[in-house]
Amino acid sequence: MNPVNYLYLAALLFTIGAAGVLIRRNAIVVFMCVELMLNACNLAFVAFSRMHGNLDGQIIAFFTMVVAAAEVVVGLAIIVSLFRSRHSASVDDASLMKL
Amino acid sequence: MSFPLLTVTAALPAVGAVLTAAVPAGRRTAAKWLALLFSLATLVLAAAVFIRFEPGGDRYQLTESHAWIPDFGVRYELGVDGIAVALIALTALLIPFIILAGWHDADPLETKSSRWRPTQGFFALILMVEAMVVISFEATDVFLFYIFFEAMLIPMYFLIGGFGDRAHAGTDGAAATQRSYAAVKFLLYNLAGGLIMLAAVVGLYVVAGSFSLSEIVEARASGELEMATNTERLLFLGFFFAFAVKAPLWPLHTWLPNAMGEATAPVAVLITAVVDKVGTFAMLRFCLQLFPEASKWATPAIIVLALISIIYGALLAVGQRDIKRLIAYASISHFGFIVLGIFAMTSQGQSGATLYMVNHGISTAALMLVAGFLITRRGSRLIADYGGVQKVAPVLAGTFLVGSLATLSLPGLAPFVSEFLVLVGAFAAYPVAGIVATLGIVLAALYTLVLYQRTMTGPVKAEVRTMPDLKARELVVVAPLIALLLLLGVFPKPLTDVVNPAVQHTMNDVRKTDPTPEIEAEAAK
Amino acid sequence: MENLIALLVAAPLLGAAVLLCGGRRLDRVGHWIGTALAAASFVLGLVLFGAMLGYDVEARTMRQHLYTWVPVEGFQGDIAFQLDQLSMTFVLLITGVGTLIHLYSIGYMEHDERRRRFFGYLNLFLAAMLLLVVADNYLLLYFGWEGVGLASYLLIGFWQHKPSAATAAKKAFIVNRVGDIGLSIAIMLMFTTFGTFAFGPVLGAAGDATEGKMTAIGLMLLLAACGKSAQVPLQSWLGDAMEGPTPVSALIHAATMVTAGVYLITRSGAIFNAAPDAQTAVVVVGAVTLLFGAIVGCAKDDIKKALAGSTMSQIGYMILAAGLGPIGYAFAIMHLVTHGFFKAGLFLGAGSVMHGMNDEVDMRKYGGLRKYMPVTFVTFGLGYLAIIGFPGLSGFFSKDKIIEAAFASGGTQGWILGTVTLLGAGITAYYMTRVMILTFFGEKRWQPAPDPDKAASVEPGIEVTPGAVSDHAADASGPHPHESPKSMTIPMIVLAFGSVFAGGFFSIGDRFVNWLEPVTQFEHPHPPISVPVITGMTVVVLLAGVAIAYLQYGRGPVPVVAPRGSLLTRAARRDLLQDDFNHVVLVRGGEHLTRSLVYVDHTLVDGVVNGTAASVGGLSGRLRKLQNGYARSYAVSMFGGTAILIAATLLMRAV
Amino acid sequence: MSASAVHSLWTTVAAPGAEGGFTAPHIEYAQLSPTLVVVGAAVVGVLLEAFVPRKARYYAQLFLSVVAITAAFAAVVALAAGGYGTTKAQIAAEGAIAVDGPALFLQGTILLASLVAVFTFAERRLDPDAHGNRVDSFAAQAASVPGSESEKAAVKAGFTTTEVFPLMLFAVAGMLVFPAANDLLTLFVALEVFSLPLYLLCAVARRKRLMSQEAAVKYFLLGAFSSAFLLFGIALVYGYAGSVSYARIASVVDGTVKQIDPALADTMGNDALLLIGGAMILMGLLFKVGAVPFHMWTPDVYQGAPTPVTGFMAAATKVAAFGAMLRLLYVVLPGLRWDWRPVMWAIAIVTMLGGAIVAITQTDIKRLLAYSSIAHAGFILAGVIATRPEGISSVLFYLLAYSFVTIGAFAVVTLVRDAGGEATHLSKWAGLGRRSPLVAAVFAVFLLAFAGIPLTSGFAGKFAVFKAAAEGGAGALVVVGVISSAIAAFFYIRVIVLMFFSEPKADGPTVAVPSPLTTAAIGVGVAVTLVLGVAPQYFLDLAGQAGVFVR
Repeated sequence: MNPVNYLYLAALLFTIGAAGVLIRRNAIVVFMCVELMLNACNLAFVAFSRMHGNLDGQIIAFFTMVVAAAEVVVGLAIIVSLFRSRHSASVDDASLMKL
Repeated sequence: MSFPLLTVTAALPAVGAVLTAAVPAGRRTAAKWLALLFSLATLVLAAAVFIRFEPGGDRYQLTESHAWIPDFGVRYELGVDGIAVALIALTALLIPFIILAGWHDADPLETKSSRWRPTQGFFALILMVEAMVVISFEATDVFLFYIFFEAMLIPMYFLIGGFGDRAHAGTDGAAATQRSYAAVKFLLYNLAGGLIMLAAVVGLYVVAGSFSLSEIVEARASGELEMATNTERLLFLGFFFAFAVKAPLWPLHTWLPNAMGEATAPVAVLITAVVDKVGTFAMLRFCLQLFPEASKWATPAIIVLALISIIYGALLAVGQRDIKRLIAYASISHFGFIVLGIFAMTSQGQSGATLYMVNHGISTAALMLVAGFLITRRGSRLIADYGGVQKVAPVLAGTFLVGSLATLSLPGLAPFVSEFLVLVGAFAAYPVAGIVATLGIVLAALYTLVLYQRTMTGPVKAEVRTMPDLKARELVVVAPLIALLLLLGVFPKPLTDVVNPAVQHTMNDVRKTDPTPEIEAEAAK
Repeated sequence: MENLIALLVAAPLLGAAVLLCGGRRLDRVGHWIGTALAAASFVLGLVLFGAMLGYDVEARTMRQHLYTWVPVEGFQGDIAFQLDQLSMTFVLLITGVGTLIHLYSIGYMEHDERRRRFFGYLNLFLAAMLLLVVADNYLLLYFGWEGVGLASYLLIGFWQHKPSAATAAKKAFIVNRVGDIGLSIAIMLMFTTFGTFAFGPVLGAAGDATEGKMTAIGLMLLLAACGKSAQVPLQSWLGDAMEGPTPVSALIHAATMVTAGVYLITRSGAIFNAAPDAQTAVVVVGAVTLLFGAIVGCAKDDIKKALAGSTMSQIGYMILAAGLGPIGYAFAIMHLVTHGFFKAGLFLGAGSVMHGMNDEVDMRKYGGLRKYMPVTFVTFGLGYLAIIGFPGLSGFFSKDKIIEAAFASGGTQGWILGTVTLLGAGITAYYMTRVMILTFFGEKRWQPAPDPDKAASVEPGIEVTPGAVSDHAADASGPHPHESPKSMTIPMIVLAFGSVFAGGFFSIGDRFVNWLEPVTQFEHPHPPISVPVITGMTVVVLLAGVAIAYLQYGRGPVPVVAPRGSLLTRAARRDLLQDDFNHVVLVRGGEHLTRSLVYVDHTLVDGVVNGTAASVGGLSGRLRKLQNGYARSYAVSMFGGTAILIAATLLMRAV
Repeated sequence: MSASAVHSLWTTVAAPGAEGGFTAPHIEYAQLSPTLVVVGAAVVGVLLEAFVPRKARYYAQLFLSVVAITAAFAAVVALAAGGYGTTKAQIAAEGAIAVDGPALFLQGTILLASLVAVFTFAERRLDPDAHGNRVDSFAAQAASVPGSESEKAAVKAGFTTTEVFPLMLFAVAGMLVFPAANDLLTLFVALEVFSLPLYLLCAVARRKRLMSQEAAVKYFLLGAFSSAFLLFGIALVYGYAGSVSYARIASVVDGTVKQIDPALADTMGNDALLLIGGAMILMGLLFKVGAVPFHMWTPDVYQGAPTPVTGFMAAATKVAAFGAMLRLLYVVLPGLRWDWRPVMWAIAIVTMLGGAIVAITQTDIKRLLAYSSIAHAGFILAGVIATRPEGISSVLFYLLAYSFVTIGAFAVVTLVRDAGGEATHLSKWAGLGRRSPLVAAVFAVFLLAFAGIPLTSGFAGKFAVFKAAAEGGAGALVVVGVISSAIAAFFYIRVIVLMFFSEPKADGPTVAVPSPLTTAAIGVGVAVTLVLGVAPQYFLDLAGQAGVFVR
């Protein structure tokens, strides 16, 4: 089957993720959406790697996963500490600094 | 490599500035004397420059040239022509008087924390300005000039904003805000001008590939360097804008009254008599030499601006209530004359303009400094607060009168020669302009004499009844200036000898010759 | 011998320098130094005069070149002197009268603590005036020209504590500056036309230039002359100038400085000969001023102002004469000299009267003074007879010649000018008689008690406050007229001699005319009607004037407070409203202009810049709002930014 | 001229041998030593955290970091001296890392900046002692809730967050790799490696923890968001070129690629992939440099983060990110410059103007500096756009000059304190010049350098980029540049006016007397500012020689 469709799917997922980031208030969810975007990228990589018949894309996908995992660690650490001191994980509540 | 006289002349005050600033807080008087000493030493060097310079010789003399920033095509190139020599002499001459006149202007009112040393700062800044002004007169490399043209704004800015009249000293909040407003206005106007010029400087490098004045001028003369008409015009405008702000030319003048009004009299003199001269000087040296064609193209417009400055400045001077602002507007009018002379592009006009720069420096210094003494005594800048001073302080009044007469350029005092030359030069090239400018001399009489009448004559005001006459220190400041005014008034030859050749060079650069009289009257002598 | 010329100028200049810089230690001897140096330069003048008589007529011009004042490419202004018959005449007049008046001032200023400075100024004036007349080029002449202006400014304003004096001084200087525009433009024109502005070349080549150029130069010179010589329309300052001490009025504003205009025109004769239109203008100005001054003179009650009016009108005569060209120059100068004598004499007389009357200047408060100050009366009387042109006295000869010349100028112009000059002679007789009667005849109208409202009845605008500085500060009691000290009377007597005999002496065998002829040329006037007839008419007219005056003031008592008077009278009291015109149009208008300009400068010129600054600030404030602190809106901007980025990139490729 | 020809203007063919096929992986440890040293040190730092007793940790970590960074810098110098910056420039680590002039220059800059930053990190004299323990500007225990018992306990126990040192070392390591990355994967990894520690560092301020954490969250979320875009862009470019190696992609873009298999031919035809992908990668980098409209995190994060961290970020991140951007635009996408130049033009203009204009109305010194850093990003972009060697060297020079001014300025900010910690509100700075003229004067010098007044490094840098831009035919950009400099000058001057011409407030802040560490940081800043201002030639030469990318 034509790998191009996977690309469309990847684009779709990426857009969904981006939309989530823009729409959702909860930091955790926003972060999940970012993860979704990253996975969309992975899909794209794999698809392209298939198209070009070389393995670079798939390797990159692995790297991405590792990076994503690291991001999770850091992200959760930050978000949790924020939550503990504010008792809210809403990104909109965190707006002390403006203008 | 001979002795780098020019470098030393410029460096000495800078060194003095550093040392003065380093004087510990307690030793104010020491700082003052140190500063005075260095300014005098600089005067000696300037005199040496004046003497070493041979009017008949090369265009640029005492030249020095070292690589500095090859990547930018920048060289450390110094050299003086007659015009620069005259102006360096003026600068070096005025600074000691400025320091002497400002002897007590920066004494801290109350003892601030031990680290706060306004006095040292004041005199250090003055010397720093002197250093930068001198080197920008010496620079024959556009970039080098630009650097100091810009850098000198900073010390000036602190001088204006940091030190006010004793009367309106820092404790008075309103005056302080007034002052910092003036300082900021000064800095922003000039910085804006400078940045526009920066764009032009960059452009010049892109076009010419060099910053060396002489190289570019030669390349243009020999035709190696072609400039598209529009490029040249744009670059010219970029340069001219900065100089017009500095000069200042209408309608870019409004920073000057604020600055001179709020600054102490010596600093006001520093602004108008020394720093602003860099602007007109640069028109003569850079605008005309680098962009002769564009200069000629822009001449009509600039002449008009100059005329407006002359009349407008004079009229506003008449309308002022504040002594220092009045003098400031008078200066605007005079700068109009200078620019008129420069762009009349006749040898009388340009020689006149150069003399004018020097004479205006001296006459304004005389007038402004005496006004400063007056203001310190009474603690007010308002003309209305004075009256009948000549009865209680005849010497002060007398010197003030001489200063005023110099300002209205009475024959026998230096400014007359230059002003008349400018008028003749302008008239020869643009008769109408010449005639319009002549109206300026009536207005000059009006504002100076009105000022004198309101402050010095009439019944003695109660507040001035106890006003002391000039003290020794003040006499030492004023007397030499007046003597100089008289001397240059009847015998300007030493100056003209130096200036004329340089002017001829400039005339060649712009490929202009004086209009010839229609009848060659046979010399009957 | 030539090298003495510089000394001529240097002597009084030295005096000025010494006296002004010398300080209080010179107070005791200052006036003597001043007088001595003035006298010295008079002696020098005489020596030079003698030398000049020694030379043969054509080669009498002496030259001295000191150094080049303004050496600039193509523009050479020299400090060089030229002493020819014309200059010589002036030198003698200036130094002679000048010395006398120095002498007079010693007494007059006796009680003024600033007398030293006064003499310093007087010397300064002499120096400048001499420089003016011995200069050999127009630039140097301009130097002297402004120099006398300065001296006059300082002397008019000598009693600076009086606002009126300070104002008058300022006014004089500024009005003169207006005239100076003329002179400087004239010099520029000469420079552009001839490439030089030295007398020799310029006047030599005047004929070759286009008439237009010459007319322009001529008119500009005329403007200058108007300023210095108080001719319409620049006459307004002379009346106020009477604020100065009387010797000053005598020397500067009667005998010498005000005649500089006549000198200028005569000196530039060659230019005017080449420019008929300019000459016409000169004549017109002269004629108008002649009448203007005379009319003003009739109305003033202030003795000095009356004399000032007459000065104006007499100078009008000279200017008119000078405007007639070669037939007139010599007469102009001749009248100038005689006028120098008698007008100086008259002023000194007036001064002497004021001296005795507590500085009272209102003639209506005089009367019957002849008994009290005989010498003054006699000298003043002789001066009076001279000025009205009483046959046999100086004025008669000089004025009569001018009237002839006026008639002789030919055609309608001739008739008009002739009539005007005649009329002028009549009016002169009238107002001088009035002065004479009001002052010396009739019953005394002054009370020995100090009257409170001294200033009340005096001219509007000029309040005269005696006391403070006057030599009579001491005695507050009313006036008790007395004769003045010798130092004052002697000069008066000398001048009286001059006013009696000078004219006759000059006219015998046209001495004066022949003397000047090499410089000014001369052609005999041929009036349409025979000379005796004219003389007769003159005499008749002046008698008529005297008679009218007598009928008006001589018989009945004179009211101390001036009657309202006819419209003309009132106008004349206010200098024919010329001042009011200036005030309304120039002063008020100027004030409005400057005030509005100040406003413009603050709001418009400054406003534009501040406006831009403010608008940037506003923009900043608005853009700031975008930074609302919400991470998601930041994300939106990033997302949007990326979208635009991509779109733009694709677009770039598309186009 | 042909794309490849232009391309060869600023790239040289790598020294032979580096371009390996499927030979055994061969790592040039020597050339990679700077990065390896720092990474190693970071790992050791983690171990130290684990095993060294608490009291000793601070000193151990400080020592380790300083030694590591110095050693790395020495390595960089050695490599440069060995000619790896110029003649022996090559691509190492199987095409992953480029060792060439720009890389070494930027690494050197980053290391120096980091060294100075370490000093500011280690400063513990500014805050008053808590329970007899010297404290730095980092939380006693980042994990504990501000104001909670646990935190009080931690403070009492004299805990300190010495983790910041290893974190910083990791960040430095990432930054070292970032500008040297020679394939997109390395680029991405490096980006994350230096971003993640920074996110954490933002969160650990001792004072104003809420703001600090907020800053961290914003930075983290937006950072992750942008890196997602970057990654997707990488994916697309990979799809276009069938490879992530810069050299390969470049050749594909130029159309000078050798063997073309059908798939590649297919994707090569589809420029949309390349353009969209390139744009997205660019966006990721623009986010890091804080260019409008991707700048909005900057003010908040700069304000919230602990000031030493802000200084470090502002300086080092910009250097690394611009380095990567240069390499991307000059090595990978030169073939596309007709596409990206106009866009970058627009971005440069809005960045310069936007930063300057918004800064005018700021009231917090740290936000003010943040906006000024945005404006400066704009100026640097102007240099980037000049697609010519002068462009590269001018940007390198500007980055060098800018980073030291920035760290110095933020170091000064840490000194001005009142009861609530640093007094960053501008009104508090009124009359500082009267209280402590020296500090005020130093800060004035930095501000003037920011404003680009002659005789300061700021001017030299500004002139360099403007000159490059003008020569690159971007005269209009120069004009906009000077205009925005004029606007910018206004607010720098405002601060100077405040410090020198307005009367000190009664309850004004005090200026803490710093330890030699911060003093050194500031001193170095001033020195570099003046030296680069008065005699920049040597460094311009350096940047000039370094201005050639390896391909």
